[in-house]
Formats: sequence, structure tokens, C-alpha cells
Amino acid sequence: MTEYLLILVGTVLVNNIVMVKILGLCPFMGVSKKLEAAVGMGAATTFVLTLGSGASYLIQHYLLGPDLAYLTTLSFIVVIAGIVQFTEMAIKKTSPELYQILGIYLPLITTNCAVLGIPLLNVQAKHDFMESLLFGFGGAVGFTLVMVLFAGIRERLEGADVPGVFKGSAIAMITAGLMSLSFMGFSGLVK
Amino acid sequence: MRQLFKFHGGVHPPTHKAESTRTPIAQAKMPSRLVIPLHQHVGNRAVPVVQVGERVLKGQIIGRPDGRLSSAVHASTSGTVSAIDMQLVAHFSGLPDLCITLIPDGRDEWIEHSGVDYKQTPHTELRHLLREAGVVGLGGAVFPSDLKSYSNKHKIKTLVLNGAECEPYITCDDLLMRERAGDTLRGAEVLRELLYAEEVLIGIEDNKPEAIAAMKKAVEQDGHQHMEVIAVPTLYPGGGAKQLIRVLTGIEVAAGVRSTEKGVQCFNVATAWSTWRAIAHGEPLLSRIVTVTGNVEHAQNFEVLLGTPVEELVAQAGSRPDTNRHIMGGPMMGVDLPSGQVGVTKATNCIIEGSDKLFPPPAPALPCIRCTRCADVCPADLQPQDLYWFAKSNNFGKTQEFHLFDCIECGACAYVCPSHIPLVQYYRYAKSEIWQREREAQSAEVARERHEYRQFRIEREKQEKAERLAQKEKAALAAKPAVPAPLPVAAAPNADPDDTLQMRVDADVAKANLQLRIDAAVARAKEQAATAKPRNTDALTPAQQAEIAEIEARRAKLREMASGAGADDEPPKHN
Amino acid sequence: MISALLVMIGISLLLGAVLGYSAIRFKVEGNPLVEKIDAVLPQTQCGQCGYPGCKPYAEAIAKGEADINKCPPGGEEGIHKLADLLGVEYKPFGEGAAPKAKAVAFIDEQTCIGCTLCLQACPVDAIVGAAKQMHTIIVSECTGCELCVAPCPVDCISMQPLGEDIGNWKWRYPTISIVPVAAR
Amino acid sequence: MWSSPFITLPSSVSQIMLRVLIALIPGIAAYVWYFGPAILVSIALASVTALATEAVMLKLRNRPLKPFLSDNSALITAWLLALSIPPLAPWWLVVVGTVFGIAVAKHLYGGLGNNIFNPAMVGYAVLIISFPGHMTHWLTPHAIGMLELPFSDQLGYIFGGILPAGLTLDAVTTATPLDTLKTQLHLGLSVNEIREMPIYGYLSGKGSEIVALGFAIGGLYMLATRIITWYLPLIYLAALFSIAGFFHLYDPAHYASPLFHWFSGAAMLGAFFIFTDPIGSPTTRKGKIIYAVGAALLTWLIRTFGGFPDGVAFAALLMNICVPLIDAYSQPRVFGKKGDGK
Repeated sequence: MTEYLLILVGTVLVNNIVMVKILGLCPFMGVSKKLEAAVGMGAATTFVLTLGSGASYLIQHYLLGPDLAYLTTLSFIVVIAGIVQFTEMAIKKTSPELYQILGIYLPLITTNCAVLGIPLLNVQAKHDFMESLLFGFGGAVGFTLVMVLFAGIRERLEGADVPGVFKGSAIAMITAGLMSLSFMGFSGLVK
Repeated sequence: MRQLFKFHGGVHPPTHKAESTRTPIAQAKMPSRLVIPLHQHVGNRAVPVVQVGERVLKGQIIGRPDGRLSSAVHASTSGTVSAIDMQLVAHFSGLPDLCITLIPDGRDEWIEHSGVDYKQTPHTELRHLLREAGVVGLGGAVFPSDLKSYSNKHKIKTLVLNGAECEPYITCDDLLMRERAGDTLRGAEVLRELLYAEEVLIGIEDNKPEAIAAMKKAVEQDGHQHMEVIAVPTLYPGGGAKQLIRVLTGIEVAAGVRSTEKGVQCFNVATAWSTWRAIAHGEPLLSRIVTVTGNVEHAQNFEVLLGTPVEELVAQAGSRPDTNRHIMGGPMMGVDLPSGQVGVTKATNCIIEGSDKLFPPPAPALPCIRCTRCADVCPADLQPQDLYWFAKSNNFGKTQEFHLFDCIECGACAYVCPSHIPLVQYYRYAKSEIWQREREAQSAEVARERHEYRQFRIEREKQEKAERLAQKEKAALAAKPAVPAPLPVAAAPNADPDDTLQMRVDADVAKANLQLRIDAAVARAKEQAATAKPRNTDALTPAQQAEIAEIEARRAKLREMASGAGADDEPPKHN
Repeated sequence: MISALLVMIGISLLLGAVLGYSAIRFKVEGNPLVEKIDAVLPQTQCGQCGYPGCKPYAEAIAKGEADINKCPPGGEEGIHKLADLLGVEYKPFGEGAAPKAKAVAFIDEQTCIGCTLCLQACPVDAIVGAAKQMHTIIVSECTGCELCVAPCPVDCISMQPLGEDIGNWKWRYPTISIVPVAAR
Repeated sequence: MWSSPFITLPSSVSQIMLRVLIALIPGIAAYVWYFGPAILVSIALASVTALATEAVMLKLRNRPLKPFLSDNSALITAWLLALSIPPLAPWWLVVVGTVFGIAVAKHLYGGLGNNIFNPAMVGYAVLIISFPGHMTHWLTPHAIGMLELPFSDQLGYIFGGILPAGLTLDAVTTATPLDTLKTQLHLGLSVNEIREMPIYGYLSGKGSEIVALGFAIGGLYMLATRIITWYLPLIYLAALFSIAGFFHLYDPAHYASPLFHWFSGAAMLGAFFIFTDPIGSPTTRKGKIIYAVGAALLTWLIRTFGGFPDGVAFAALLMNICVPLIDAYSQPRVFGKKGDGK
């Protein structure tokens, strides 16, 4: 039980996928202008990542095994693409606004390196099924957490007297950097 | 001892009330002219019903209420109407509005008037009298009192009589209560009757002991059963209607909610007095008590005819030479008047003469440091620093999310701001921008409807025309085999192919005629225009000509597209 | 080698089946976006965007055929709103397409000959009049689209900027702040 | 035309900031008393750097110099940063930290009032991550009677990097009480055994506990003059006390006492001067409570389990990140409206 908790805390805070591993930056920068969009993107990514980690574990262990290890990346990409497609259709049906807000970033979850990175890290760390699921879920929660916090900051920054050349993406990048700096405070918390 | 409630925040600015309470209310001198705005109340501007040059009597209606939410305007004295035109008025914008200028004849001759016994008069009649007398809320909101004295099915428990007068400098209600407590309470009794209220709570801030004593004495003397005079703690803006209701009853009336829905109604003491004058004596609202204070030799309260130019009024209090502004109202919510020529209105409770010494110009504003002193004093429990943040960056949607429209613009936040940010001005700016957007959205909606209806109409006309044509042709086809038939009736006149042809020819002729007529008219107009004045397309700058050419091109393209679309649509059908 | 192929084919078939099913299950009818775009447009029906009216322009935007910066009457704010709605970048107005101050048409009654051509041009029926009778603009309904100006054979229609009065006056942006803040 | 209100209270930003600076003086005085005047050198160095950076940035951003240089906010950043880093450090360490804090964390966001992160804490975090070696050599308090570097030699080290012959830095400096506790716990000692070491006093480190007391006194002065409100610092301290107390009761050998946490490191400085920075803390009362509790939890977590000796700076930065969201979701009830203000 403690182990699972540590995995969760570790992936959400200490080894945060965006702030510490610096993965998944493109939706992090792209869909964080509005709070609702960030929450939506976080939820969609959480769904895809959790499902993706589980599915990729099954594929890795029951389909590929050690013989077909060279197919890992390829098959993971295919599976993730499938899940993203499914998510996209579901969101389009259930929430056209969210679909519109997420725009191009929704299909781009496929190429979100965090989404491919976590199943691959799972393989590397030799996680069992439950651990893989938790690792995927925790990573996604960490992603959502910093997305939402970042979106909150960016909404506030809209009113700030930021010097002209730093307006928009530039100050967002600096903020992301300083956030990453702050997250280093967690280092050493979980091995 | 009655339990009093608290509202959040509030400030204690220096009151400066003692200056103007030393002497009793004085009658202001008859001015040389009266500038009476037709818009002295909430709602529609009154419609002038007199002519320039007409002689009017004191109390005669010169502006009729326009619509339900409006009020009457009267001649404050007898004299001659010298102008009905745009004059500067007491408004934040400093823009002119329609006013009637009256030259007094000095005779102060009343129109025939008489009061009624309110106990014997039906309520609708009483409310009508109030409306005709132009009685509006004199606390500053100037909402027509006839509308406020109607409970509209809501059970009113409490009538709050507002004598709090929380703004610094202003003492007109204080003096009114000291000197005219009896009539004020009688007026309150009328209003209580109209609302069927169970009790009247008279809230007076505890920095006015004389007024409290006078009102208490009057309640006792006249034996008012349901009335209670209550001293409330001095705390700005404790005299705001919502705040006073909260303090006296514990009820909170949110923005956009009528207090009657919560069983409370609130009137200013001066309104109650005017109500009594209007009902019992038939005297319309012609004058009011105005505190003249600030940078003057002897601050005092005056009974002033509505329309009296501010300059003539302040001269009577000895306005000092270094005065550089007239502020109408208090220092927290008042209006900086655009000119001394502005006439006193029903909303003018106070004129403060300002100088740089008395009101130093604001220090330059620094950025907000989110110290939340503003939030600590906000009587509406808002977060002024957030409202400012979003108003500053034109993020109006967010300002509304943070309840911008619950702001009562009391100015407490700007008063305490260590960065000296003109917070209230930001809120007013944001509010008026939002209102404008709403107006625009509404007119866009109307335009859309009109456009869609027009398209529907054109489509329908087209279809009808096509149907008519089709019918004619069908009838013509049917008529041909029917020719041998002996029945001439069957051959309807317009079923004849020749007839149809004839019609077409007719149409062509008509068209040609129209064209001829147009041409002739064009020639005529051109001639006329040439003699009368230059055409608007003459003497154009190249830029304007380019613009016209561009519009022409756009039109041509539109026509083309429209005809293209029309061709696609043949035969007409809705998809 | 064979097993690798089989595995990939298997995965593909499974995913294909799931996606095929959900494509039917989550089918979306129509495009609700057009209404939303149309709601943002100012409904002047002026055609400055190159489309015959606001609705056609909205349809073109929804289809991705038109840019969002083609509507001068909507102003900068209109573009920002469209950009927000569609999740695309803000785009400034092109050369010479800057918005003008709001104005309404005005018919010089001395010159009008009552030809009804402007009545036909007005997209919102904001001109009243009949043949050979003088026409006049209903100011409150006029959208300022200028479409009536050109058809007039006697050039008696001019655009008059709307003045400021107490009714439509707006509070100004506070200016005494020492930190100039550019409106977004 | 000028619009109402026409009167304002005579308070000003620079006056508020000045009072904060005054409130720092008791702590600084205690610092000088126990550790010598080197801290004054770093404070002076940081102040000059801060004002210069501020001036350059204002010039670059085309903003007026006078009102912003006289608002005293840059000085607060400078003083807080100087107090967080060891006095016996090369001069450029202070300069780099201050420049980074003021230029990046403050002015790139639009200067006073617009920053998201506390500039002093950003400067500190950059330094401790980039130059961890220099950040661990703290002066020993006079009271221990260990070998001490004379002030002139300290100056020589700060500005020239030269130590007297035969001395190493390690010989004349020590780790902080918090750092020592953590290292020794790892080595298997119990809290009580560690507390027997000479650097510890009644509650925490010798000398440093009095400095913390000085900051607390300054904090009370700010409470009395209403520069800060009571609930943020007091709830922070109470939460830190509760968390530390709970674990201390659970296992006193491994978890230090709550009073030790209070008077160690930057807890007092943080409670009254860092977390209360109005720009980086929530504006609502509820938000301030959430913020204070979160900050206390993070402080304790990082101190107890994390890789850095003290957790206050990182707790401040991490809570800074959360502020916009906390604000958005802790809006108070609006007059006359129900619950969530709808």
C-alpha cells in the first residue's frame, strides 16, 4: 500500500512529468490560456494516459514479450492513437465547446511525449500491472495539476504589465521555468 | 434595546459636519434665472409642455412624465420661460441635457393647489398625486416615489426611514429632522399607509444627537404608534439604503433585487417631508434643502428653489476666491460639476466648494500591491483588487464574474488605497463598457431579426410571384383546350395568353415609365442640388472618393453573389 | 516475423472495430458552431467581409474558408472574441480595413426624390418611405452598413457619426495612472 | 474632470514597505550581536544591487524611476535575500541572486504588484540550486567559542575570496542547525543526542533562535500597525506546530519538536515577512488560511524528508504558484447573495 502511495506522490509531485521530466510541454504551453481548457485537457489526458498505460502493459506482457520487444514503441503509438481517436469522438459528442477549445491539441495528445513516455518508462521500471496503471494515472494527475495551476497564473498574467517583448508565450515560458525551479524543492522527497 | 446588525467593512472619513449645523436652515435668495433640467429623476426624461415665452405660475407642471418610470417637473416660481434647450447639467459626463430656463418675475405667484386628507383618499389617487407632484427620492437616488410606495403583492413588514446621512460634509437631513420632524413623520405615516407596513424604523447615525432627540420628541408628541427612532453607529456608508436596511433589520438586499421582495422599503427623511407637503398641502416638489459647505465663509443649509444656478447659491454662503471646483453631493460619491451655471436639482443635497487645499489633487497611482485594505472596507463584500485587475485589462467578463454590478460605488476602497488607484473610476468605466456592449448586442439581435425577416419576405414575394406566374401559365394551358367550349366564363380574363402578354408589356411600360420618371427626377434633383448646395460627393478628398469606389465595388460584388445565389436556388425552395 | 505481423494486424483490427463502433455511437449532427460565430458578429449585414451578410460569413468561418479579421464593424474586440471562440491566434485587420466610428445613414430630405432604391438596398428595413414620397432613416434600427449610400441616384444619403449624449456617454479609462497599460 | 471619491487616507505604498523594513531591524540586530557584522555587508550589497537593477529595469521598460525607486519594495527583496544566504559568501553570490530576483521574477512580470513569485525567494532558490556549496557555510555564533574569522578577514573572503593561510572554510563555518539535524539523523543519531551538540541552544541553534525571536518581535510590530493581518502568520505557525508536534509525539527520536521547527531556519522570517508578502499571497481570508496551512505542510515536508536543509523558500514558491487558483476558488459571499455568491 505504502509503495502505491509513494508511486502516486512521486509521479504527481516529486517526479512531475512536466515540471521535472519536462515532457508534454506542447499541450502545457498550448492549452493553458484558459482555466476550463486546461481542466478539460487534463481530464482528457488523464483518461488517455491511464487507459494507455494499462493497455500498453497488457500488450507488452501478453502480446510482445521479450521476443518482439522491438515492436514496443510502434505498438504503443498505435494503441495510443486509437485511444485518442476514441476520446476525440467522445468529447466532440458530449462537449462541443471543449472540443472547440482544445482544437488541434486534442488529436495532438497522440504525439504528446508524456503520453508515450509514461508507458515506456513503465516498461523500463518493470512495473507490474497495478503499478503501471498508478504510474500512468499519477503522471496524468501531475500533468493536470500543473496545467491547471499554470492556467490560473496565465489568466492572472493577462492583466499584468508585462514588458511588450515578453508578452504571451515568452513570459509563459519563464513562468514554466520558475515553476520548475519551485518543483525542485520536492527533490529528495521520494527516492 | 433593539438588536442592531453589522455590515462588512466601512470607513470613518472625517465628517466635517459641525461647520454647517451652527445656523438654522435659511431661505435662499430668489435667483436671477432658474435652469431646470427635465431629467432630474431615474427613468425617462420629462417632456416639456410649455412654450418659450410662456408665463408660468409657481407649481405649474412644465415637464410631463414620459412613461411609467418618469416624474413630473414644475416651475419653481412664477415667471417666463426664456429657453428650452441643451444646458450643462449635474452629471458625471459634463455633457449638456435638455433644460427649461425660467426668468422669475419676483411675484412668486402660486398656481391653484390644495391638499387632501390621506386617510380619506384611495391609494391609487395618493400615488397619482405623488407622481404629479414630482416627488422622487431625495437621498440622491431620485427614484420616483409613487413607484416605490407600491408594495406589489409583497408583504412589507418594515419601512426604513433613512436619516443616517453618512457622507461627510452633508447636513441637510440633519437640519431637516431638527427643524421639521413633525411633518417628516407625518409623511412617513402616509408612506407607511401606502405600503401597509407594520413598523417604521428611523435610522439616524449617532453623530446627530439633536436630530435624534427632535425625532424622538416628535414621535412621542404626535403619538405615532409604529415608529421607532434608532441611533445607528456612525460608519460610512451606513446611510446607503442596503446598508441601513442591513443594520436595522439584518436583512441583506442583493444587487438587482427589490427590497420589497424581502419585506422592506426605504425612504429618505426629506422624501417623507416632501410627501407630506405634496399630499396634505398639494405642493409639488419645488425646492429642497441644500448644504453649502467646504471652502466658504459661513457654511449653512439653504432652502433652495430647484433650478437655482449653483454660483448664485454658493455666493450666499461666501464662497472663497481660491475655490476651483463645485462638488455636488459628498466627497465620497459626489459629482464634480462642469460649471457654476448648473442648476440645483432634486438630487442636490449638498454643494461643497473645493480648493486644492481642501481636496488636494490625487497622488499619482502606483500599481496595486494586493494589500486588500480595499476588500477589508468593502460594504458589499467584494474583492476590489480583483475587480480592478480585470477592469484595468479590459477583461469585462471576469469583472462580472467577480460581481462588478454588486458594487455600490461608495468609494470606500479608493479612500483607503495606499497606491491611490482611482478604483471607483475603473469600476464605472467597466460598467459603462459592459452596458454599451449589452446595448450593442441587443441592437445586433434586432438587426439580425430584421434582416432574417427581410430575407424571408423577399423569398416569399419571389415565391408568390413564381406561383402566380405558374398559375397563369397553367390557367393558360387549361384555357386552350377550353376554347371550343361554349362557356365564356371559363376563360377568365387573366387566363388569356394575350392578356398575360399584355401584362408583361404593361409591366415593361411601367418599368420604362418609372425609369423615365426617375431620370426626370434625377435631373430635377441635380438641378436643385446644383442651385441649392453642393452635392455631398462634390469636393471630396481622394480618400473619400476611394472609399466610395470601394463601397461601389463591394456592392457590385454583393449583387453578383446574390444573383449567383439566386440562380443556385432556382427553383426556390428552403433547405 | 510472422508473429510480429500477426500482432500488429491484430491490434489494428481491434482498434479499427472499436473506432468504427464509436464513430457510429458518437455521431455528431450538424455544426452548432455557425450559430455561435453568428452571435459574435455585429449583424450589420454590411458585406464588408465579402459575404452577403453576417450568417454567410459565419458559415464560411466555421468551414474554415474565411479569416476571422474580415469584419470591421465588429472591431478588434470582435476578432478577439472569434479567436477565443475558435481557439486560434488573434489576427489584426488587414491594410485599409480598420473599423470606423459608428455612424448612421442620414437622408437629406430636400434632395430625396423618393425613388425607393435605398429601401431595397437596406438589409434591415431601416428606411421608410414609398415611391415618390420622401424617405427617412429609422435611426435606432440603422446598423451603419452604408449599403444605401451608393444606390441613391441623387446622392442625398450621407453617413453621420453618432454623437455622444448623456444617454450613451461612457466613463473613460482612468488616465492618471502612472503606469500606462495597453488595452489587450 | 476628476471623479469621486475626492478624499483619501494619507497612507502610501512606500510607507507600508518602510514599516516592513523597520520590522526587520530587531532580527538583524540580534544577527549582528550573535554572528558579527558580516550580515550588514551582504544587506548593503544586496540593497545597492537591488536598487541598481530596479533602476536599469525601469529604464528599459520606460517607466518613471522616482515613484518606483522610492516605494522601498526593492529594499525588502534585498534584505530578505541577504538574510537567507550565508553572510560569509563571495560578493557575487548576493549580486547574482538579487539581480535574478529583481530582473526576472519582478520586472519581466511587470514590476511591483505584477509578479507571481516572491523575487527574494526566486533569487534564493536559484542560488541554492546553482551554488549549493557556497550556501552551506554559515558563520558560527560567538557563544560557542569556536574559532572565528575576524571581520577584516571576512571582508577579505567576501570580496577577494582569500582566507588567511592555513584556514579552510570548513574550519571557520558550520552547517545550520536544521542541516546538522538532518545529516546526523541520517547517521543514525536520535534527535536528543543531536541536540546535545554545541551549536544548539534552548530551542534551536544558539544565536539563531534569538534572531528568529527578533523577527517574531518585528512581526508583532507589523501586526500592531496593521501592515499584515494576523491569520496568515499565526495560522502558518499553528499549522507548523501541529504537524511537527504530531510527529514529534509519535516518534520523538526521529522528529524534531515543534518549537525547534519554529525557531529554526527561516520559519519566523517566513511566517511574518515572506508568506505575508501581499503580492504573492491570496487576497481572501479563506484563501490565506489554505495558503498558510499548505505552506506549513510543505515547509515541514521539505525540512523532514526533502533534499534541501530548509523548506521555507520552496514552500513559498510552490504556494505562490497556487495563489491565482486559491483566489479563484475562495471568493467570499457577496452582500445579499447566498453561499457561493451566485
